[in-house]
Amino acid sequence: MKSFQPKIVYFLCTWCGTGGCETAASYRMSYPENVLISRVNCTGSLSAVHILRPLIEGADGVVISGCHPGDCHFETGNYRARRRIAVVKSLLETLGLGPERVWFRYVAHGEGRRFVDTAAEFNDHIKKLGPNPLKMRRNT
Amino acid sequence: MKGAQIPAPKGIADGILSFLKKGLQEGIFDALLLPVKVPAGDSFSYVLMRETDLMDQASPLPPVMPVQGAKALSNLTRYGNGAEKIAVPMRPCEIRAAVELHKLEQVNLENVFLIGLDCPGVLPLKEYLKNPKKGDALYRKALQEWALESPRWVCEICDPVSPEAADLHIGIMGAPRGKLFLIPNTPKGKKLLKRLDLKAESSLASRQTEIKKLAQKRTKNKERALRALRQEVRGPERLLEIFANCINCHNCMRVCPVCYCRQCYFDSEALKMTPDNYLMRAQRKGGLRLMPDTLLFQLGRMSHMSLSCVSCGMCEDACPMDIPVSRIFTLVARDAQIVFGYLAGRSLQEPLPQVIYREEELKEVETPYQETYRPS
Amino acid sequence: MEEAFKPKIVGFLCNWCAYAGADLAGVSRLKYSASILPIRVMCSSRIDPLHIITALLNGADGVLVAGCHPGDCHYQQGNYYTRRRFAAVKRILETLGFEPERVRLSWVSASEGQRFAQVIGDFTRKIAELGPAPCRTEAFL
Amino acid sequence: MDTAFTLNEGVEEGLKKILSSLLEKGKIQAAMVLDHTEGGGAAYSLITDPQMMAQTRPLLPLMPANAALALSRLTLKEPLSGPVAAVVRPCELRAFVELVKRGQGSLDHFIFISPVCGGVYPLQETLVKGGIEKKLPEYREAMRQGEIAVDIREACRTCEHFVPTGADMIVAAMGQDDPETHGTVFMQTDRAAELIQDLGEVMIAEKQTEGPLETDLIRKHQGLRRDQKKKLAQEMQLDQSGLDGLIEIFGRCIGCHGCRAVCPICYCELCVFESRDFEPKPVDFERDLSRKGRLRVPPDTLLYHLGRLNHMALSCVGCGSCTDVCPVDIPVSSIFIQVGESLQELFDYLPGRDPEEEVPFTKYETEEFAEFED
Repeated sequence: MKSFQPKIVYFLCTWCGTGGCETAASYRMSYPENVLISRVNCTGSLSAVHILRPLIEGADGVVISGCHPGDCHFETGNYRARRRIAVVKSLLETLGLGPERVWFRYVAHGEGRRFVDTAAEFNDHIKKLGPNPLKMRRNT
Repeated sequence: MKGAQIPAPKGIADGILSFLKKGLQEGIFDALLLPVKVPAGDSFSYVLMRETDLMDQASPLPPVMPVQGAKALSNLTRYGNGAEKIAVPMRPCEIRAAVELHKLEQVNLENVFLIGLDCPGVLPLKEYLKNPKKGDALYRKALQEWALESPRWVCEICDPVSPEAADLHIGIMGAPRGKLFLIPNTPKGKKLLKRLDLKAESSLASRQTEIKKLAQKRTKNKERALRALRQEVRGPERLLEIFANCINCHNCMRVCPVCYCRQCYFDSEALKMTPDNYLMRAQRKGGLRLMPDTLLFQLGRMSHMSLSCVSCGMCEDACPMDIPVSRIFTLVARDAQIVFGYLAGRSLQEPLPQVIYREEELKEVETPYQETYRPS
Repeated sequence: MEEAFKPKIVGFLCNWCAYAGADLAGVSRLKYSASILPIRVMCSSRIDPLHIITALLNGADGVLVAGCHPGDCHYQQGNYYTRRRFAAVKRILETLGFEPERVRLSWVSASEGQRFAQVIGDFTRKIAELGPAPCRTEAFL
Repeated sequence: MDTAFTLNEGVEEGLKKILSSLLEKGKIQAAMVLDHTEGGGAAYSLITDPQMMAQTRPLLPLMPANAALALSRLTLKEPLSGPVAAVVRPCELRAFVELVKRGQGSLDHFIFISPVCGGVYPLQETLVKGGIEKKLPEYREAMRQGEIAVDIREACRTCEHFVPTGADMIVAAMGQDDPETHGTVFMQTDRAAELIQDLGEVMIAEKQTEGPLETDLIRKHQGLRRDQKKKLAQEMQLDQSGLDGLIEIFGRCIGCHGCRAVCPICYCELCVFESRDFEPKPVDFERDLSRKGRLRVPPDTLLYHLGRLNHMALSCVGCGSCTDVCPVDIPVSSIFIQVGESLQELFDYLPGRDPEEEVPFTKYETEEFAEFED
């Protein structure tokens, strides 16, 4: 069997997460190329649908990074994001759809190392979990 | 806690209606919102009335719930309160939905008297329609014996039996023969009793015992039912099997009292793609179900409204494919509401979990970072 | 009946012909029934079937749609479309046995004050014969 | 005389083989057919993998949703870029043509394959109780005899348009010898004939035969359906309804608007009856209450149904989805079909007959309908 290359969607907030990514780039650090970055203005702007849809339509995991608590550019966006993600994870847990395929971790603008590590660690984590069973189902 | 008593010599429904009629005649209410039998006699619809000529057709506790009372109330007060003071007797789940809708600014309770009723549960709408006369007879019996044969699944496990959010609760359970309790819960309810010259002096001990008994029984049912259901729905395999018959009519969304959006995200432009997108998705899996996004709709709706789900069962009643929608929503909603220590419709004072936050909470949602992580 | 029945007729009148015709009737001091509740629209083709049905279900005893004579439409062809739509509404009411006599389409030009008064009188008489619309008092609409 | 081909096997199996070999040869990008689902029913699927054709059920007598909705969803944004075959029933094809007239899709690059339709079973009866497979032998026998299958939906039983119009390929599921062992397919267009050309070696022998409509069996079936329709009209006596009759029929409506949601003609993203215009304000309620003393809440139930009749009955193809989806068993389609046909007769219009034919409300004659003027 060919080694499993997961497809990972990484949501980064414009102000911190993306900054972490830029910092990593300026230090020439690298992260797995199968991690697809998607920038959102704030993690608080993510709806549950943004997390569920990739999981149904082909992603093996979704990871979300925004500002640390108290640092949100919009003051409270990351607190709200945390509550929303809690709902999605509870839903995935109840229905046995793999809540472990969704990660939420703060990454500040200067934390290039933390960004790269998160991408790599999540990638390894998903590799261990194997392909997302939902994504290959035709009947969705 | 004490309650007042009103006479109901000719049965429960008659007692409730006489009380409402009196309130109307004395000018305490300007109008009533009541379920009334439709002319064909095969169902019920909410009627807002100032005249009392349809009163004999009215039924405060009909055997079915064709329209969620909170939805009717929302239709009435979404654009603010009129000058009319409206009395609305509703079942516990309808009261809870009204409370949620009030928080979502889709119901205005200012000029509304929410009157709670004890509810033995209702029959599945489709079963009732097969033989309305039989359903009526079954329910008459249920109102006397306070036990309903084959109610809906959600009714059997409904354990918030006596909602505290209603201004006034009409207690049927535990009331002496030929009487009903009136239990004021809010200042509005207390004022109402005062205007009617009724004093809350009767002890409610007998009622509390019965309520406790019923609540315990239903809680037990609930635990058992949810435990079984949890096994039945776990995993993509079984979940897809359950939703496989979904035909995307979105009836569940439109009858849901909590889904108030005029234009649902899942009916919007957001999910309409180019043919190439659909082809690409089909090629990835060998085939793509059309209409697409069936599971996304269900999961998305769960994540959007499960925190406010009151388990009223409307979605399942309206599903033409008999998908156990309300069961799955009940299960998911319970788990989600537990995360925030929230119970939908319990209290007007409890803010919606999605509009507030605490700085220190939900650590389990975050994945801790280990400085020492090295890729394997 | 306690009181004599006074029909209520909703009249959708086009700005350029029917409404001007009504105006002329007034200026000429022609007397016509006060049963009509005129609503001015820019063209009779502005009238969606829904306007007619809504009026009927909300208790109008009759609905009149009046516009320019065929060929005279201020917007060239509006009234031709009106006629088709009106035909459809009326046919639906016929098929459902839902009192098609309560809707009427008439052409009245700006110079036909006399005709306007006559159309109103005529229609009012007919509606009076039919009696009040049942929708006036029906609760279960 | 049409060009027809005899298959070496039944119509459904043959069709599956044709489609899978078209997919294999890359002559079509995908095929849209009814696919078996986990729940024991069927759903339309866009199939790209030829292997997967084997498990599909192109001719299963079931309509989980009118296929026009799926076809419209597929081509709403832009036309297809390459050929896609779609196996759809005659009413579904006509509904899609109506949608295309309204700019809700495109016919480009579609190859429409349509059966002579024996009708479908109600969704409730079959899917829910899982009885569809059991019904199949009975259904096939009825098709062979040109009879109306027992228990098919009322909309189907009374439908006279069961021979497809506008299809590229007609599958003679009725009207030719042995649809179960030696099926016949008719090529109606050059592009269909061209497409099928190299498939000879798989299962096809060419023959010249009379068209699918002109056999005695089809004529007999037409007669049976016409009788059923007359019988229904007599039973319902719709023109005797009046206000009371309409309230009797629609009184138990719960306002779910499912009939609109599944109607292939009702394409509006936001229906006017769900819009702000139709949300009463407190002053409206107070006005109506002082006028009538009591009123239904939510109001406008009858207005919704009458309004929808006005908006779409002229294009109603009689697919019966609205009745299927109604949770309170209102015979929506029986009413819409009767009203629709009366309108269609008035305008001499058959919805979906021809993509070039304009919807009657978008054109006019200067001399017409004088009988509606007073």
